[in-house]
Amino acid sequence: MSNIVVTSEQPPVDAGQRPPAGLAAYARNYGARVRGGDMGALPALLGLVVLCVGFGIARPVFFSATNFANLFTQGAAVVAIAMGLVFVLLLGEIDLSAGFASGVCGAVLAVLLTEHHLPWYVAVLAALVTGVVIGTIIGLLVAKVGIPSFVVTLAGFLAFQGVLLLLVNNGTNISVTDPTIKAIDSDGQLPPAVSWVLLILTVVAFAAVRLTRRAGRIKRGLVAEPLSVIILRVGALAVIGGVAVYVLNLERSRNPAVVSLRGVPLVVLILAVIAVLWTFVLSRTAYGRHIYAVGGNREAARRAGINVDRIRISVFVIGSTMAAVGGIIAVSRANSVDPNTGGSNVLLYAVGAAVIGGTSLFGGKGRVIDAVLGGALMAVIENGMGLMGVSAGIKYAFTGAVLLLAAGVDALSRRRAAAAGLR
Amino acid sequence: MSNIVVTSEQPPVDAGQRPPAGLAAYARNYGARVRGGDMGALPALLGLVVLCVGFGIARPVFFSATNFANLFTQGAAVVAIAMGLVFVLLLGEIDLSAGFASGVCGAVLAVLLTEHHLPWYVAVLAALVTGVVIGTIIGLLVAKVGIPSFVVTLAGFLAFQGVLLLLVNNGTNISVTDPTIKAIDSDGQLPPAVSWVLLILTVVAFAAVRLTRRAGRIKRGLVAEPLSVIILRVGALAVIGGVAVYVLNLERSRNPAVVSLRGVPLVVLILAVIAVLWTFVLSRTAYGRHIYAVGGNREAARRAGINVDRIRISVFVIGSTMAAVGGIIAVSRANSVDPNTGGSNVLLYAVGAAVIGGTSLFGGKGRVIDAVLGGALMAVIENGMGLMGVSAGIKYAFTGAVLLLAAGVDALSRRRAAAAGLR
Amino acid sequence: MAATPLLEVRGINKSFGPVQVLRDVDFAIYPGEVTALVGDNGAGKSTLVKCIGGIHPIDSGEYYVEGQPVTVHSPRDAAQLGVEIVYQDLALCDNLDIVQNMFLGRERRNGLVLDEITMEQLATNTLASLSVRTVKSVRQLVASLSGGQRQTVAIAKAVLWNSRVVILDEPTAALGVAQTAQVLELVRRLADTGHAVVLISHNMNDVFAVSDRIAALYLGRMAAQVKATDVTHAQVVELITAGRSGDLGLAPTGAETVNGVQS
Amino acid sequence: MAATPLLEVRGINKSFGPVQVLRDVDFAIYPGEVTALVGDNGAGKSTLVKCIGGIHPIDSGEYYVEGQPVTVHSPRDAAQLGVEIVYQDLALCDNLDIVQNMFLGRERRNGLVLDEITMEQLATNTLASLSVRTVKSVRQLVASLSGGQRQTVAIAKAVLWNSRVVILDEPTAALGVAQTAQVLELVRRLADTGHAVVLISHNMNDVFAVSDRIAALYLGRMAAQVKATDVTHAQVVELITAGRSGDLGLAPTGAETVNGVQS
Amino acid sequence: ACGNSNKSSSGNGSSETKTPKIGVILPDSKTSARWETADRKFLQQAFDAAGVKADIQNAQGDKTAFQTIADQMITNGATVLMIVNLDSGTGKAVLDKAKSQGVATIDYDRLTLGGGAQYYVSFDNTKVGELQGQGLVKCLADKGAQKPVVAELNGSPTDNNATLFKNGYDSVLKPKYDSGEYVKGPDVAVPDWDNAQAATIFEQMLTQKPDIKGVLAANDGLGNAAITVLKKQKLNGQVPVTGQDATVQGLQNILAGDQCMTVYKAVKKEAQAAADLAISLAKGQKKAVDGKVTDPTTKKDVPSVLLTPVAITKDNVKDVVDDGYVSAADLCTGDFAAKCTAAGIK
Ligand SMILES: Nc1ncnc2c1ncn2[C@@H]1O[C@H](COP(=O)(O)OP(=O)(O)OP(=O)(O)O)[C@@H](O)[C@H]1O
Ligand SMILES: Nc1ncnc2c1ncn2[C@@H]1O[C@H](COP(=O)(O)OP(=O)(O)OP(=O)(O)O)[C@@H](O)[C@H]1O
Ligand SMILES: [Mg+2]
Ligand SMILES: [Mg+2]
Repeated sequence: MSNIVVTSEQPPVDAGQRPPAGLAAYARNYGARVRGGDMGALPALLGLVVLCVGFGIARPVFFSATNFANLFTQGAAVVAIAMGLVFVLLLGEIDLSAGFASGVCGAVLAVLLTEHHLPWYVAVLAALVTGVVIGTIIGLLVAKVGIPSFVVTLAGFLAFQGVLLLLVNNGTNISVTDPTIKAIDSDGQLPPAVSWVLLILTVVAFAAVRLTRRAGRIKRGLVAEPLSVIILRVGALAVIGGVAVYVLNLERSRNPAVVSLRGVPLVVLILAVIAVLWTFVLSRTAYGRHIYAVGGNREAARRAGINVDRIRISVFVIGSTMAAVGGIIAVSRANSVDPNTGGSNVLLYAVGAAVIGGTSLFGGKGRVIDAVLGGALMAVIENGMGLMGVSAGIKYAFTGAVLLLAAGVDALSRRRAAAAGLR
Repeated sequence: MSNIVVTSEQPPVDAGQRPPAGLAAYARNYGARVRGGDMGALPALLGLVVLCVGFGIARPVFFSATNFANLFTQGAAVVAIAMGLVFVLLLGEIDLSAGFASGVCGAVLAVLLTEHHLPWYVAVLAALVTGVVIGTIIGLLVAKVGIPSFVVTLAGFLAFQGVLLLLVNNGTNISVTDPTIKAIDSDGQLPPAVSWVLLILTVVAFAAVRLTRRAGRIKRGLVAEPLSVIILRVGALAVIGGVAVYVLNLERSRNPAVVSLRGVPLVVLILAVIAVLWTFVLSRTAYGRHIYAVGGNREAARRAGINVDRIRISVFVIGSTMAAVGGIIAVSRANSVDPNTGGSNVLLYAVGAAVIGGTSLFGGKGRVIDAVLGGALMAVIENGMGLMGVSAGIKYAFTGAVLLLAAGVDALSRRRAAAAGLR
Repeated sequence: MAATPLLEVRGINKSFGPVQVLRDVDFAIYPGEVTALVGDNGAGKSTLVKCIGGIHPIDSGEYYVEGQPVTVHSPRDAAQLGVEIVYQDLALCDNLDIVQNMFLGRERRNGLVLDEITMEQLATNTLASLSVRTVKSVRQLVASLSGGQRQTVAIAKAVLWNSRVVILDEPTAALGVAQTAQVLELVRRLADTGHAVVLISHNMNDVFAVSDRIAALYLGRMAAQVKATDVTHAQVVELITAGRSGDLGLAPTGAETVNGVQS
Repeated sequence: MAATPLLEVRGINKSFGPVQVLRDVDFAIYPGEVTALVGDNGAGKSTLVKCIGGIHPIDSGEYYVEGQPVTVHSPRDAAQLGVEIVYQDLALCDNLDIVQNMFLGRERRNGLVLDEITMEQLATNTLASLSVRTVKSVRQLVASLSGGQRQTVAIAKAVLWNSRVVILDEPTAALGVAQTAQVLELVRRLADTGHAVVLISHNMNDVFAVSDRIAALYLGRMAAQVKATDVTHAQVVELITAGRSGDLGLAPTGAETVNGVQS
Repeated sequence: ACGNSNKSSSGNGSSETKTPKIGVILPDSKTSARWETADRKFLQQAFDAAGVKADIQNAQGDKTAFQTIADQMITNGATVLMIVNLDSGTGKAVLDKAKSQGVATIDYDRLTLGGGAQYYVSFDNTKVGELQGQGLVKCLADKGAQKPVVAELNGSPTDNNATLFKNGYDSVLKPKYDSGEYVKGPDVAVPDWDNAQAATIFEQMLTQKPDIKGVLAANDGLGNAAITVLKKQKLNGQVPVTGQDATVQGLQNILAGDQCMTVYKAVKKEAQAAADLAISLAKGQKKAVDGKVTDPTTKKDVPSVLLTPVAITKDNVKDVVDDGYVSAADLCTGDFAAKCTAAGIK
């Protein structure tokens, strides 16, 4: 391939600049990067910690095992929708219909389960397919017809609201009693032993991936992560995961004789698998690379021969499918669907989660973990405010202020980045 | 100034390419521009006409004088908010708080009027000042602290919802009985004679401005509009304005003995004045020019010595102040405030109005008239759907579909622009 | 040299709205040759190249590859015909790093997974061969590169693929002395190994140093396409600025109005 | 010529994150002179100019105008000191037309209202004086301009203001033969009327044709600032590529690592 | 636009006497299922039976839309306007406009304060709240709860009816709190009556105050949200939960023993009464009614038809089915068939 040009006798660009192999030097380099403003997820994490400490002081029960489990189950639907929105936002598009699309998919699930008595896996599949269809239609209208995504999805926002109303027969609640569906985000737990096994497998797999990559790079003479850094990363994963699993495996039931509430909520496993999957897609496959390219510079991507229309359609499909996942989770949690499922502030919270996590509304910048972190932030605010038990007006005003505070921590710590010329 | 460089003996760039002075040639040139995709407001107008004809066929009463007047009063609040949002969108920012900001300002108005018994002008002023303050705070947080406007205004969206609740005492609503306030968008009409005088003054002023500009350009040897085109423009304004005033001056009351309903609704005059003002600011002042520059390329604007922060803050001030205007109109129309004032779909409709009109969410492209046209489109959909009398679910779904249709007309007619390489 | 051109366009017309930018342009590129495309600012060189590359749809005209008529609707079509172009407005993704940009649209993979290691190594070698010494790391975002570094990345990206036709739109405009020499050498080497190369440049020295054939555009029309050995420096400059030189170039009529808005 | 420089920076340091791009750079510009700033791709020329223009905040260093220390935090500060710069990455607003871009930030007004007529006329004349013949209308959006046309607009914008200091970062990179000649002539004329002019260019012929003084950057350090008459073409090329030439330039130690990530 | 206008203005005058046409504006479909599923159906049936043209629309909780619909109905030539206001302010604006156009008006279900409608037909909303409070008291007594902590899940803070419900049940519960018989637990309003938010809110209530022994939920949806959370701790059935609206879900929860009571409002009767009045108004007659309600702002009496809500517990679920409000087929699905039989529902 590059036989033409590789005729030079100069050394490769990196030669002589191989970074140091020691942990100390690596840490120093990382420190310089952070001081220079390249902080990744640090500010969002910082905001999260500040909030947790604040709520923990105001309401000590915030730090209980029960509340820890609540956090996951309460935030799950928004996180799922936000993960899908990251893909849409990466292209600089928007999906205002995601909230009600999740409602429609949830209603499809509920109707098939209760009115048509289909098995749960058929209903779940149908809900997901509904999401795919919705996404395809939106994508086609945006990419092929050329209507701005804001307008298409605003129309979708209205239309799906209507469809949802029609599906639930103009306002009745449809109860869902299927035990599998209810397990998803209502009462399903992993047995404690299984959680430990899964955690260990995850940590081992993570370590293996990192070490193999390192070995490959060293073999080809490329810069590689120092071993100590890998150990540190793996260790951090093991410790954080271990603590979380340990706490979630504590008995949370008020009445252990009647019912035992122990173990990692099922929805955590589901979201973790999805998050890993999408992270893999975005960072390790050509498709993911192309999403970033189209979002960063659509014309450059087109000139590079990327099928831009296909990418644009696909992100809406992913967005709506993840909305369907969010809808399924919401139905599971509420054990029912009503015309408000996916309504109210679900959409704004989901977009907000992605954006607070660091995803840009202008495209080209964002990661799946952003949605998870931002979603966690939103969930903590909601959860903490719930514990405070204040009146609705004060709660709204306070939630806004807390959100601003969390975002302000982020913004202020990123200002140095701008000062250093990196944006 | 340019003494250094103007030493060349070459003719000016335009020499020898002066476009023809005749109307026919001008029309041909315009035709070529339209075929080439540079269509301005044409597609939005086309969508509007398609919708009106459709509703008019389905419900002939759509074309009655009463309904024509309804259209204006129904759409006024959204148009006012949308006009302010155009400024925010021109910078590529967003203001999610505009809806509830309008509610808060409306509540301030109502509280001062009913609980503190202040005269209407003080209350209106206070509402506007509230808008200015809100805009300044948002602007400072965005421009100086550096939090993305989506997050700041999402926080505002929540917080103002709370403030509004607190202002109206957690759920009661406040009735407004002040006759001046009620006149704004409820029962105020211009006397028919006054409307005619104002229309004539407007047409004369418009003609004078165009002719003076033409004379100035011809004197300096620059390309100028042909006289025939100016006559055509002035004529069009006179005819359209004349028909509108004539229709609005017809008796609309079903019971003329009890109450006479004739004349141009007051809110039309208010909005027209505001629209002309903002159009002037955007297109004829240095400040307006700088808004476009910052929206088009923030770095280029900064390098040109524009105080970018000040511009960014100012658009949020304009946005929130126009939200206050919208709030005052909404209060006038509803004769009251309640915790939902400015809620529901007000925000999405306002942003949708601006975007459908042709304003870009990415900044740098948009006009005040876009908000008016887009707002008219939204008002026609809402008004027409009201005449159809369908059930809730179907109405939502249908509204979405109609919105899509109107936007689709626009998108399809703009596709040629893309094909011709102009975007 | 070769009788049939590797790529040829005939009678290309292209307008942007009311402005006609290309007018009945014929242009042929031969394998094993460097064809220089010259012309004044705004003559239409970049537009012609973008039409060949499928960036702009053409209004009318024919497109042949190895004598066979083809249609090109998008950059993907052009790439499939083996045409690789470095555009003047480089079009790199600022949010991606150098390696990611260089392999964009043609990533190396191991199964599903991107083969980052191979790509990084290839990118490093290619850049080194273009005399780039100041790039700190091939994992740097292109947003942080200097003007010349960006241009080098774009050139490296294009030559990585060994395409049959390589078109370079003002590739050396931002390059330093050494880098310019490297690129010109590369251009010659590409032609000598049988590729068809087009070089757009305003620098007459560079043009005469490497090109076999010179095509001059004047106000959207092809003034002349001649062997480089048949013309002098001064003649080419005359073709560029006036559209003709002696018996070469456009007929003297109407040259002043071809490109304006017709009344 | 003049003893005190019109503008001078001393000991400028500038890092982007962990990468140090400028290292203790001293640079002086004199009225009535053209100072050429040369250096390899990525040497830091544009970064230095951006620091002078207030685009990038400097990490440390001093800034003097007419011998007086000043602080420059933003492009507005620089403009107020009479420094006008054409940046390499031109930074025009694509959504504005040529006239609007040329007068951006310094619009002519009649009271509150923009004086479009005067601006249009001035823009037309200025462009004409720069040999631009292919621009159809000064009311065209700059998005639709060719590479060279954009560059001309940027240059015209800068010279319209008659500032004391004019800095041009590779102004002729995309220009045709005639336009390049016009710009070089303009540069000379500016200096001859007492302005201080800085010209960044990779073209040694141009550099020697117009400049009085030559400053060479090498890997972020100022290798030498000398009279143009005191050095030869070859010496300057050596300064650019190796950082020293004979007794001119940097001390031989450590030149290879100054710009890298320090371990 | 000008061509039609004189026709419409002259045509309107005659249409008042010629073709009676009734416009009905319902408030929303999300806070309660009744508007679209029950009221619309029963009203339409009544109008159809009388052979009167009617236009029934829903404002979807948006008061701008509410006013627009009213404008459009008047434009369309309605002679009687029947509204369920979203708030008294817009309600009054609509009624004023209608009156000025010679359109007769009826307040349906909610009284428009200061509006001066010809008739008012409703259930007593404060009474609904009282029934809920009494129901909870009874269920707590049945469970033999000592000093129970009672949590309140109120309706939307923006819904005036929610305030009326709360006034009702607080009038029952407050004395118990004051006497120390009950302990006041968390008391939070659920925005938009949103069930999903209600679940989170209640979950956090339970986390904060694990010993909650009774839940006053303002309607069946909120009640179900609380029950879902209680189920996780297997506390369902042990902690009584109230409701309102006699929805299928609510009744099923009652049959399952998870919900202690709901409030049934015989919508069919209300709709029939309102329709009768509207039809007579449309025909230009003024019908006499027995009741009256005093408008607190104007101190004037509004002729009224007031219906009484009924508390539903496991014992009288049957009545709701017998009334035709909920069909046995909808209610007695799957596991509930047996429970239906036990409750005497066929
Ligand atoms: N998208 C567009 N819309 C309208 N006019 C355009 C567009 N693109 C190019 N033009 C016009 O077409 C003409 C040719 O442009 P082109 O970029 O092809 O010139 P060029 O020969 O490459 O010039 P340069 O040497 O300056 O790069 C110019 O006058 C330019 O203004
Ligand atoms: N924002 C940035 N972040 C990180 N590195 C940067 C940034 N801007 C420039 N650099 C680096 O600084 C160095 C100097 O860049 P600069 O643009 O000043 O070079 P230059 O001398 O102008 O080169 P050229 O002749 O190619 O224009 C380059 O190595 C570049 O990669
Ligand atoms: Mg070009
Ligand atoms: Mg540079």
